[in-house]
Amino acid sequence: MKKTKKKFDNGSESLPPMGFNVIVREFSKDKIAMISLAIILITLIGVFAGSIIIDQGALMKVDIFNSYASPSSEHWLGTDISGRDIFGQLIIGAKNSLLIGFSITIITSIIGVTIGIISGFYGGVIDNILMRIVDFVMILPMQMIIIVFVTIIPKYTIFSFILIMSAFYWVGKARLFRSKTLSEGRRDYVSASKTLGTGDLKIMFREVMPNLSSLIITNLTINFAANIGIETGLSFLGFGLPSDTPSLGTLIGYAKTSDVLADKVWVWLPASLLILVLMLSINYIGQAIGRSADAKQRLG
Amino acid sequence: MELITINDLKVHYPIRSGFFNRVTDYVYAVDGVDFTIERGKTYGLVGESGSGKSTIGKAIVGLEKITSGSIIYEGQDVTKKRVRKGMQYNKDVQMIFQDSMSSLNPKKRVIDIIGEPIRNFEKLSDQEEKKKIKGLLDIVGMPEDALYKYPHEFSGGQRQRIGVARAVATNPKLIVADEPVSALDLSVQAQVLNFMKKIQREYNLSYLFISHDLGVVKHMCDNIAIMNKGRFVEIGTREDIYTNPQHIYTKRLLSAIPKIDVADREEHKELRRKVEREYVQNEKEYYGSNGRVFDLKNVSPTHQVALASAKSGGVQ
Amino acid sequence: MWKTILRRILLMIPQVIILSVFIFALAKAMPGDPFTGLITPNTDPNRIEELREQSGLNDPWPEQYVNWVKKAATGDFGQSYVKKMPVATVIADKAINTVWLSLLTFVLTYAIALPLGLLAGRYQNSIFDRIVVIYNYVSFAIPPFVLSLVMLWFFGYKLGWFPTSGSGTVGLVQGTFSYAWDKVMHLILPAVTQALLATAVTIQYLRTEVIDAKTQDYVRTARSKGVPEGKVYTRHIFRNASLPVASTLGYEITGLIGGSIFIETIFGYPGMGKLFIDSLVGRDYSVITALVLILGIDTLVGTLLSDIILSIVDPRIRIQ
Amino acid sequence: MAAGDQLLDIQDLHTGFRIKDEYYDAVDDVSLTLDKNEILAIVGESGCGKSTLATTIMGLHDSKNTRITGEIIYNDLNLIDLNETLYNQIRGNDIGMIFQDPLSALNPLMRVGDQIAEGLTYHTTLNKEQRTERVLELLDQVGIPDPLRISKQFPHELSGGMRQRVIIAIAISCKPPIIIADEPTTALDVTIQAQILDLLKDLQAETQAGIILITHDLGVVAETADRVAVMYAGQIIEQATVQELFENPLHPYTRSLLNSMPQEDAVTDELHVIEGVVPSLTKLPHHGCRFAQRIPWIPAREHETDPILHEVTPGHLVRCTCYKHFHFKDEKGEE
Repeated sequence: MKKTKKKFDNGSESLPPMGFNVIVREFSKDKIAMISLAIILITLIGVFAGSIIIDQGALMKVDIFNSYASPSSEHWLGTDISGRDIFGQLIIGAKNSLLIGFSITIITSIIGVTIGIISGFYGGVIDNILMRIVDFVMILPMQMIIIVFVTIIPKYTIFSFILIMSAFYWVGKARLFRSKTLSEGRRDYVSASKTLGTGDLKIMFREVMPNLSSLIITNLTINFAANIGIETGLSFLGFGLPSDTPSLGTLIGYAKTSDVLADKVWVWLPASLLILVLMLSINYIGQAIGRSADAKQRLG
Repeated sequence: MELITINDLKVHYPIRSGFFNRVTDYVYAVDGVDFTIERGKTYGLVGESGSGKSTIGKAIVGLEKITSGSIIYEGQDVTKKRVRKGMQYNKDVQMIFQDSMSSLNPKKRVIDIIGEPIRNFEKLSDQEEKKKIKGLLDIVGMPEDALYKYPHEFSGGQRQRIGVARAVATNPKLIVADEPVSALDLSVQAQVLNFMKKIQREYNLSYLFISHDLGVVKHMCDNIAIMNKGRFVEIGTREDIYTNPQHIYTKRLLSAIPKIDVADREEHKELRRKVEREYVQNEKEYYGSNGRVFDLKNVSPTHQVALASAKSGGVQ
Repeated sequence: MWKTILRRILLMIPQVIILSVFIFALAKAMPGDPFTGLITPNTDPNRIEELREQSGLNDPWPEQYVNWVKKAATGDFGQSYVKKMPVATVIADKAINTVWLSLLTFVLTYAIALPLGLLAGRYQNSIFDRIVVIYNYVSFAIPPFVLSLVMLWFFGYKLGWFPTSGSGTVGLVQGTFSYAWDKVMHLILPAVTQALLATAVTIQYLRTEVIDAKTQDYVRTARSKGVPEGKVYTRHIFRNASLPVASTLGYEITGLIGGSIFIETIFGYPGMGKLFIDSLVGRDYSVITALVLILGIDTLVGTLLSDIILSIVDPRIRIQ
Repeated sequence: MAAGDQLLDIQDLHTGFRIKDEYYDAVDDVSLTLDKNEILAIVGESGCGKSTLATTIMGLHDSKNTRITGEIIYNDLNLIDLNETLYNQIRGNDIGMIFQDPLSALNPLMRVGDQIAEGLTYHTTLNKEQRTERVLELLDQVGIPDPLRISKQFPHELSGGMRQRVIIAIAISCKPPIIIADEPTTALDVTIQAQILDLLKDLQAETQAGIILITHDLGVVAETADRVAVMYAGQIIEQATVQELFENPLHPYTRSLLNSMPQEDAVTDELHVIEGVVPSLTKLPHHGCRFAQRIPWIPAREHETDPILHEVTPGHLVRCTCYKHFHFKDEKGEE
């Protein structure tokens, strides 16, 4: 609308802040977002309920005589090379992937957002130092280095995997939120708060951060999907979760042998589909939230 | 009664260039400015964009790091952040911003926006605080139901009034108003100016009124300083400046303001062109060798102008 | 211009140093050394120790680092533990394959992304745009290894249109048409897959940039001059909208080389990515170290390239 | 002012924007004429529809979301019926436009000279050398020193005043008989503003063009315009020659605008103010006087139900009869 582009508008049409109800309204207007949300909720409930019932020890027990059994009433989705039930691994694997993706997202977000805001707010020397560190991590071939770390770390566990991933993936966020803080900090309300006697910490996290909240949430969701992708990807290559821990990536990894890929579709296809559906849904939710944050793109 | 004294204030920004990105030069945003603000009066700071007028305002409220000079308030130099914190300087010196939309946090309700300085500088109970905020809204002519609204729900003029209410919340002695009405429509501008005058009468405030609009400045200010290239070219009372301008830059500014006087517009145009010709011809005489504005010389006890004629020197 | 580039290169030096220290430390943290591979049950431990002493492995770290850098600078990355030949030779052999793959991917990516992104932005909300948005969204969300597997399974195994592994069929004579065709056939599937994945970001960028540029004042100025609609797009909107994409070209080119681990592994394409995984499995640490270093420098060159491209296409940056 | 040389005749023009499947008229029932060698000022506060009027005349609205009715007659053509191709022959060639923000109105990636030459490629038969020559001539005409060097620079290398001169050079490149200047000096300092306005007048003296000057600054109007139309909430509420309007303003809105200006000579303590703001597009009343809600102390019976423009004296038009009964709130001693 050309009218709203006017510089000094009456303001009644200017963008309202994005609140929770704006997100709710955006979702109610967007069927696919609702479906995605439903899929995610159902998967979450199914996976976590399932993982309570399933005994991981029993599940991962090798049963050589049942190697690559086709789907049957006993093994709904058949078995893998060691005769372990695919369906059970799918449930536990999904749980692991979701939890790991979630943990990495939270850790990297806390570090990235904090460092980004501090760097952008103070500028000067602090910004220079922090950004040089970020620059350095950015030029590392991360994927390779993570893989190398995974192989050389003794007593490698889920926990160390999360830490390795988090150590590298906060930098992008720090950079993103630094630039957003820089542009946000140019707005006069930040100057106003300074002259009103508000402390720096309070300005950063109570004044500026709420104005970045929509971006933080959007970034969080899309990152969540990306991190699941990275975890399963590394597990797929064999450099992700420890081999005794079920993972969607490991299941799909069986397809690296052409025999499984071509003829034993039940081993890798369900996990692939599950990942695909999860990623699509989470991403779609993220984009819907992103749209509700941007008044120009809102559906209504 | 003296409130604030500014001595030889300088704000220089480094320009980096060259192969090693070293500081090769400076932008002399503010380059040696002295003046005094007295209690209950309004001072106009006029100049074109880039003249350094906003930088002075920001330096006074503590938003700008100064290069040298001092700002003396109650006997202390408030150019240091620590000093300002220690004496609760910003309780007494407040600011009104140009862009009302950007100066109010879009995520906060009016009650929290106006409450911010009160919470920082005074210890009031929730009830007292709310009462005080309601009182402030009333002073700027806003209804009580504004308390729980967000900035975007108001018009530009209303938002600027909220900004005014916030600035006076801690009963300050000086308010720096940086182009407070230049983003507003004419009729709304008049509303805000009226409120600013009313508040001044009630609180015995001083204003430092920064603007490029000589009409508004004339309406608001007792004393006026004209800025050019980071320095004052002329300073005096309203009458001094408007009836007896001495510096070519002041003359140019005054002659360039469009006048609501249709009958004589050809004469205005002629006058303007005359001033412009004089400026083009004699520019060198009004400025020092490197284009720097001269030091101020007294014309009368209230009126000073930066001309070389009185005595030579002044160029560093 | 040249000064800017030269300064940018000089700025890279400390980055290269930090990078090399980091990788050297990483290499030292890896188990094994060049002689681990020689050890058989009947080697004399003292003999191994002697060899280690001779090749400076017992020197203090700083000294070792300097030696390592000196050698690396001349292309000497030591011996492969597993293949018993110079690491440089091992890598060079695979690098050429990766370069071919990257080149084809690069061409395909922009051949797909440029028209889709620009036209979707121009005809926003048309059916074409909606299809592009859906395509874009799916290609953004799909994990690379899932798409690769599905592509390989479907086009390689189910339809059998393309070879399912390797970079060429053994036995064909170099220089003949069938040799070249065979090479291309091996390239197509991995390249298309990689390109499909790479288009996602570019299309999204271009589309939003075009939509954004459409509302800019200078576009209105162009219209008010009476510039025909088609020219408004080609001369004004598309040029401005392509700017951010142009600035990522550098990353893209070098990023492709490093980003092909999944593709090469799944399609069994013998490039650097696959070499990296194979070396990890075979614990061939000298190769790994060299690869990480090469790719680190490759990324650095990418950022340099991006900066240079941006300073060429954007006059506002050129000045500074 | 040469009478009778009418360039543009606008009748009953409406420009409606679609907001959620309904059209709201940002320009509502506007009728205007523009003569040769005349400066017609259109004045009003933000949101009154003056810029929309300009962009409507230029045909810059996308037909999917706007509804335009009425007539814009130029050379016996009704512009609103033209298709894109025909309109492109008018734009730039017959009507030139000058914009408010000179930085964003120029393409940051194109050399200034190329941007000026662009219009020439579509409207003239000049070859490349001739175009370059014409560009230098234009730059010289708008008072830019060293045209050759400037023509090869990019917009960000120029000062604000220089950029605005470039915009003017673009607008006059094909010698259009009509120029629309939309807030041409709002983004500039006063001294530069004076230069630009003088430049416009000088150019007009050469070309005899008719200029529509859109502004919110009454001072600019008083200094430059021949005739004035005051807009409020999409409508013209008063129209007169510039002398008549400033000496004898009739409509309450015009009077209130003039009164809220800080006066040059008298330093009054209080400025006259009419409370409230221009109602937003979606909240406009369909009938009745649009200014009525801002002057509630004037009884409803004094307003017309469907206000029309009355010709009070020849050439002086005012909408709604309420002007006859208007007084400022505090003038009557109330409150």
